[in-house]
Amino acid sequence: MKYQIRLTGDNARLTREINARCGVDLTQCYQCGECTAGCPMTPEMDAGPTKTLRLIQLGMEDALFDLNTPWLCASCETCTARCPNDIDIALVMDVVRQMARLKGKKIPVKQPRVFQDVFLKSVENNGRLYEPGMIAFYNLRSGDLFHDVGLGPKMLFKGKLPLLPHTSGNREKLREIFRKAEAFEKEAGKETSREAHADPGHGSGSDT
Amino acid sequence: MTYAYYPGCSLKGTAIDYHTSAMALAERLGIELKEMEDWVCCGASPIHQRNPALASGVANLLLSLSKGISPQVAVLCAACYHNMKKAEVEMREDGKKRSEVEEISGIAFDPEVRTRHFLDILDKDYGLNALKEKVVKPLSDLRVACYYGCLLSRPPEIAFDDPEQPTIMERLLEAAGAETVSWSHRMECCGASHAVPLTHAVLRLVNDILQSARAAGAEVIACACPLCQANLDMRQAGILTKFGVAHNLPVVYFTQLLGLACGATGKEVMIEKGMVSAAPMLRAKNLL
Amino acid sequence: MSKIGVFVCHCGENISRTVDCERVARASEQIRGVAFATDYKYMCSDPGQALIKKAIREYELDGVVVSSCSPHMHEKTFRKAVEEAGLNPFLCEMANIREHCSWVHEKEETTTRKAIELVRLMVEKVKRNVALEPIRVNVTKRALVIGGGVGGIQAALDIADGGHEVILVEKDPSVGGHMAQLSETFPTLDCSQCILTPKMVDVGSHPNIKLYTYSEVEKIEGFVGNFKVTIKKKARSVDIDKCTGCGECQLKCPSKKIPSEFDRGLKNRTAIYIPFPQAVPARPVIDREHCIYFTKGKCKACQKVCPAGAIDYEQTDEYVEEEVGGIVVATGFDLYTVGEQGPYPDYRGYGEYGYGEDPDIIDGLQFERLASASGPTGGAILRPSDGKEPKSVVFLKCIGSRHPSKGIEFCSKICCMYTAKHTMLYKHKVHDGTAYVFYMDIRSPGKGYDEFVRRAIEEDGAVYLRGRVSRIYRSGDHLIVKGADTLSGAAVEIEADMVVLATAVMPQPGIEGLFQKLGISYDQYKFANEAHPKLRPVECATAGIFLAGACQGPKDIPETVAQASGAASKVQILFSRDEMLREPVVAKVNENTCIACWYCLEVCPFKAITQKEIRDRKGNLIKRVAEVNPSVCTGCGTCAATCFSNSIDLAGFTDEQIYSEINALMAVGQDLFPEPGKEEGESPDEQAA
Amino acid sequence: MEESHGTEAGTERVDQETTATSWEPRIVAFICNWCTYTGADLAGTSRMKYPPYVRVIKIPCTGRFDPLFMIKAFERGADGVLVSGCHPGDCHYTAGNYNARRKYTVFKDLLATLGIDMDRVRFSWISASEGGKWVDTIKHFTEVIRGKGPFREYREMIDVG
Ligand SMILES: Cc1cc2nc3c(=O)[nH]c(=O)nc-3n(C[C@H](O)[C@H](O)[C@H](O)COP(=O)(O)OP(=O)(O)OC[C@H]3O[C@@H](n4cnc5c(N)ncnc54)[C@H](O)[C@@H]3O)c2cc1C
Ligand SMILES: Cc1cc2nc3c(=O)[nH]c(=O)nc-3n(C[C@H](O)[C@H](O)[C@H](O)COP(=O)(O)OP(=O)(O)OC[C@H]3O[C@@H](n4cnc5c(N)ncnc54)[C@H](O)[C@@H]3O)c2cc1C
Ligand code: SF4
Ligand code: SF4
Ligand code: SF4
Ligand code: SF4
Ligand code: SF4
Ligand code: SF4
Ligand code: SF4
Ligand code: SF4
Repeated sequence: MKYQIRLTGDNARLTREINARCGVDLTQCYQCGECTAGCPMTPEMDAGPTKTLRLIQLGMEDALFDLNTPWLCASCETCTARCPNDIDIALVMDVVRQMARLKGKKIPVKQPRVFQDVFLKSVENNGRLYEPGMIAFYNLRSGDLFHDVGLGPKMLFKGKLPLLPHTSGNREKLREIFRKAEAFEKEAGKETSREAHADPGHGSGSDT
Repeated sequence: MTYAYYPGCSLKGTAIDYHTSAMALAERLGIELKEMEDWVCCGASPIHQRNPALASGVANLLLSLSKGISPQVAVLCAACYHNMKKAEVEMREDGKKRSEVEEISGIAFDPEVRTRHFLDILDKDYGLNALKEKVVKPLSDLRVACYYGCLLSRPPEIAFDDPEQPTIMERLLEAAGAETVSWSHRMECCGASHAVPLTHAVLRLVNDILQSARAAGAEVIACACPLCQANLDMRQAGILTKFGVAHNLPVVYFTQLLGLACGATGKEVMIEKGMVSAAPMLRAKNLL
Repeated sequence: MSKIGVFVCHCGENISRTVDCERVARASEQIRGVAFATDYKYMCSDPGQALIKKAIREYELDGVVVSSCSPHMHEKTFRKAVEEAGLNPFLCEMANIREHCSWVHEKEETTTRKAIELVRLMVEKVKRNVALEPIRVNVTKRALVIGGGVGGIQAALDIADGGHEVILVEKDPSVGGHMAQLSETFPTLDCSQCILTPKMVDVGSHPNIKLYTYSEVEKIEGFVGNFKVTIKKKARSVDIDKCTGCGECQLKCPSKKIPSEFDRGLKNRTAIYIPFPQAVPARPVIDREHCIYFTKGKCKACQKVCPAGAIDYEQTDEYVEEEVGGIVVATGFDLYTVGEQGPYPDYRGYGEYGYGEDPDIIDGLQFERLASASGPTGGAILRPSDGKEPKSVVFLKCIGSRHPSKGIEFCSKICCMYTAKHTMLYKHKVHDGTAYVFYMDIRSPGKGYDEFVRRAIEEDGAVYLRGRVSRIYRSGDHLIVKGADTLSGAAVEIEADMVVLATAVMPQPGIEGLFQKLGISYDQYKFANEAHPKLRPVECATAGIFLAGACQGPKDIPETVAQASGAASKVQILFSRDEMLREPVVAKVNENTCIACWYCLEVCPFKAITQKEIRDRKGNLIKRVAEVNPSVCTGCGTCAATCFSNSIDLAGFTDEQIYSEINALMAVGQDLFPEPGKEEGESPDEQAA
Repeated sequence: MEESHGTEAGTERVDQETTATSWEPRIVAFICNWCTYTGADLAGTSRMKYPPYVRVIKIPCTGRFDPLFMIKAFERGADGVLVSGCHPGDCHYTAGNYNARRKYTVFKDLLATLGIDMDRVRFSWISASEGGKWVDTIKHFTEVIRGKGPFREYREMIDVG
């Protein structure tokens, strides 16, 4: 077996950190599998959402960041809509992706990450998405040079692809939001991680 | 009725037919969709996948652009709707989130603002009866499979119809005289956010959806999202190569069908833009 | 001037080890109003009690404070002793210097000082105690049982066999409840009808049981031992005394397309109908909503054909009054409806399963009807859509239950068992079929229960998959069930011919109306609350009302029957005496000062307070005041703490008594302020301390 | 003028109070007969230890608790008041403790305007089996009251009044 679980008092830390980041309580997941059952991407996933949540509950950080599951998640929110415990699993997937990036983890499956980057780069640059540029850039970065090239000319022919990027007058403002949000998330990441390390239990609750 | 219209990137590019047909329909119904100025991209799925706070920040910027037009923001794309509505609901209900997002975007949130999908506007504000009156060419004898995909009604907090069993598109199209089929995959995700990076997975999903629609006897799929349309339409060629199945099922926007019913020409609703053209079938039924 | 006696106990060394008992006694002597004080090694021993009795007589004491252990330990002992010496027992109080003092503090000056204070406080209270007499209440020895399921039937039979009259009220046309619908029952697989029908017949013919079917409780007044109940007998449109139950009428009735409640919609019934062949009473009723005569004014086919002339279209609802002493509530349960338009609008259905639109997605009770020999298919398992034998059946457990996002957090308790039963019944009838079960946990604690589930898996080959299902959709002839097997971590897809949902056990819709009439409390789901979950599980907090069966929470038949017998025995305990004695700690209204604001009515958890009219001799209304019914009041004191005009007080815990305790507490040791009652003379116990 | 006089006099007295080794916190506990009283009994039978400054007044149910009792207790020199009963849903009288809570919420602001320092008031739920919780509550509350010192403000105020 690739991973063994060693339970020390420290295992709840990862759950606390992710709880704090997404405002949900992952200890509520009772491993029913409903999220996995409805997820459209399970055939491609190594673990599926249920097991991903279990690894978080057990504090298995290495195993978690080894998973391709969060990167294959299509953000369809089927799981979120049906979880009997109202856990926003899609958001958990977002947060895991984000943590992997902030913590500099190796990403197990490259394409979705590259797509995310070039897409957002295109938006950040132009204010609006420039599809031909993005696709070309994606093909370059992902190493799949001829991905979907067949579709390009057809769409051009149909008048569905613009030849030049649109830009927006709010481009600068958008860039500013990108900067601030990134800084905010970094800070929040540090803070929740610190808190998760510090807080030994689940609050000492008083009933007064 | 005037709405602040946010088209989003697709509607000015790959989904120009959605934009054009919606405008044609709105004009015939007397609904004014006034485009907001200097809008930017909402970031679709990648934005919250990278950073949920960024997604909300951008959405807040977009919502603020409605100022001076109307607090009612009309949106056609499901991904845009999802991002903006989610941020809006979150900010209205959670004071802490709201101040975070306001801080990031540098813009005060206006709690009066409402993100509305065009389907919802037609159903609730305009009304089925009013729509029926505008129908000049009923879509008789046309069997449509209405496709909702994932983002239009998930999570349930942002849904404008029953989140698991929506009927809004069926009701609208039936009001225009079409026959809608009951089929199993109307709510299944087509994987559009992975259409580029994980094409192989997406082909599987699209194939299942098309198969289900055909099995139910649909002649055309109607959808309300540019990502769905592009995915279901353009991937049919790939499916033929990979699974050897030729679906040949046109995928159009609900606005195109409603536009035709209300008397717009094929050109006005850009019916010929689809990779799998709906035109021959519509022509055969005398709807073009 | 009071003459109080103080008796300080050493409790061997338990108290005297940390408290100077002698000094406590000496200090007590100094308290104003204390006529005698002493200490002794064991106050509760016979010589100790004798000492108290002797002192009462010798010093003509008019109050006693025993300074020893907790009143929960020996209050009864000492009150009895005091009574034996001719003093009213309620003039005796205890100062708890053991549990609240000697045992929890070190041997220090402060500990003894605290003990003195505790005595002083009780002395001040006892000075203001008054003699109280236990309350006597008459008992009407007839019982009302509401609900004629197996719970109500058992309770009624037990009470009736005990020699008391029983009024049994059932809202449906027949008794039997859900058990009558079941096929075979876990854990023994005996036939439900075979074991229930004899009991139903007994209920119908027992000389001590008066059966009101198709009836409901309209109004309840009174209190334990003395309830007055109004029962509404709904118009049956059939004179059941004339009717012979021949059934001719149902055969001729042209209104035939009404989904049968008993068969849960799997079969139709007529407008005039006997709900099922074994019904008790086996008499029909006309469903006026669907009767052509009542809706359109024409038909009367049943009247024409009835050989007994029993049809009576003119019948109206009838109200009867009955007096009873105790009540058993046995109104049972209903199943969570998957459909959106169920009786529980608060609970979101299962759109992802198609809201139960597909005829081949059924619930557990429908499966029971399919499997029942007397059911619509004669016991053959056939799917509703086309009557074909399903070769693959998927059972989903915990539907609605344990599903916080749908509003229900509890486990329905019976569905693990009945699902195992269903897989067995299915396998016994469809040998080449496969039963799949999606489960989250298997909850089978009970005698022979887990063995039963193991049998389903091991002998009958049911395939258990640990996970929930996210989606069901139709694909041609099949239903596709998309679930997960969390043990392997994989998503699972099954092509099913039929799907059975084990839906949550819920209370009867609208049952809170009855509970409110009864004045009993219920939980957030509207299950009735017991007085104590462990030690008083069959009683309600409201005296004289008892619970039996699934109206209190999900229960299987053995539990229902056990509780019903428990409730019956509680009723008989109540009936074993002609009158009841109750502790006189009850509230009393001062009619002179009551301003009729009715706040107390609102807060009293037991509805013990009513409005009373005061009239002069000519009958003119002078004023209205609150009145406490001492037989119902439990002495919680909420009203006393609420009344703004201080017009209501609680015997044994009066405002005066509590204020005197507060005053007394602060008088010892480090007193900063002069005593308000200084002129009364200050006690010198400070010096003593 | 008179007011300030009062304050000065009070301060003087309090100074004595706090410096004098004799000052002991005075806590009055109104506890219900069924749950907390029995819980406190359990602390005794288990021989747990806690500071001896609490004086128990038994009431049948926290529903019987009248906020005026609290005012009286402070008037008579209490430095802290504890009210304790059954856990929500466990009330022997079904809803007495809910009523107590509700009343408390209504009266809270009023008590504060009367000059009562609400930090010196504590509500808790202690069941018959929570002897340990009773001990912890008393220990903790005693510390809090020790930290705050004698409740001179209120007594001064009524002195003046
Ligand atoms: C699918 C299924 C299978 C089951 N299989 C088994 C099994 O194999 N073994 C087993 O032990 N248990 C089984 N059970 C559980 C069993 O049905 C219950 O334990 C039992 O029926 C409870 O009896 P009851 O009398 O409390 O309630 P019910 O049977 O519900 O009876 C309540 C009665 O009260 C009447 N009533 C309701 N409200 C009023 C009112 N306001 N006024 C007057 N009358 C009223 C109702 O009409 C009904 O007749 C099964 C349950 C289900 C759903
Ligand atoms: C570890 C543990 C924890 C538990 N926790 C809980 C809990 O939290 N909540 C809960 O509800 N339940 C709990 N229980 C269950 C609870 O203890 C039992 O339900 C309960 O004790 C059963 O009571 P009883 O009177 O039937 O049996 P017992 O308590 O076993 O009493 C039987 C008595 O009969 C006497 N006896 C036996 N044979 C004879 C004889 N031949 N002649 C004369 N006398 C005899 C025995 O000496 C004994 O005193 C727990 C049980 C265990 C083991
Ligand atoms: S949001 Fe992601 S994990 Fe959830 S169902 Fe969709 S693809 Fe699967
Ligand atoms: S659906 Fe919710 S509870 Fe069930 S496994 Fe997924 S996250 Fe956990
Ligand atoms: S026909 Fe008459 S006697 Fe026979 S069952 Fe019907 S009502 Fe009764
Ligand atoms: S009168 Fe009504 S109940 Fe009688 S036969 Fe006609 S429809 Fe049936
Ligand atoms: S009894 Fe079993 S099936 Fe029923 S709710 Fe409980 S765990 Fe689920
Ligand atoms: S003491 Fe309690 S039960 Fe009695 S009348 Fe007052 S509020 Fe009602
Ligand atoms: S609260 Fe007091 S004044 Fe008001 S009705 Fe009751 S007893 Fe009378
Ligand atoms: S019920 Fe409680 S608050 Fe009421 S008495 Fe109990 S113990 Fe207490």
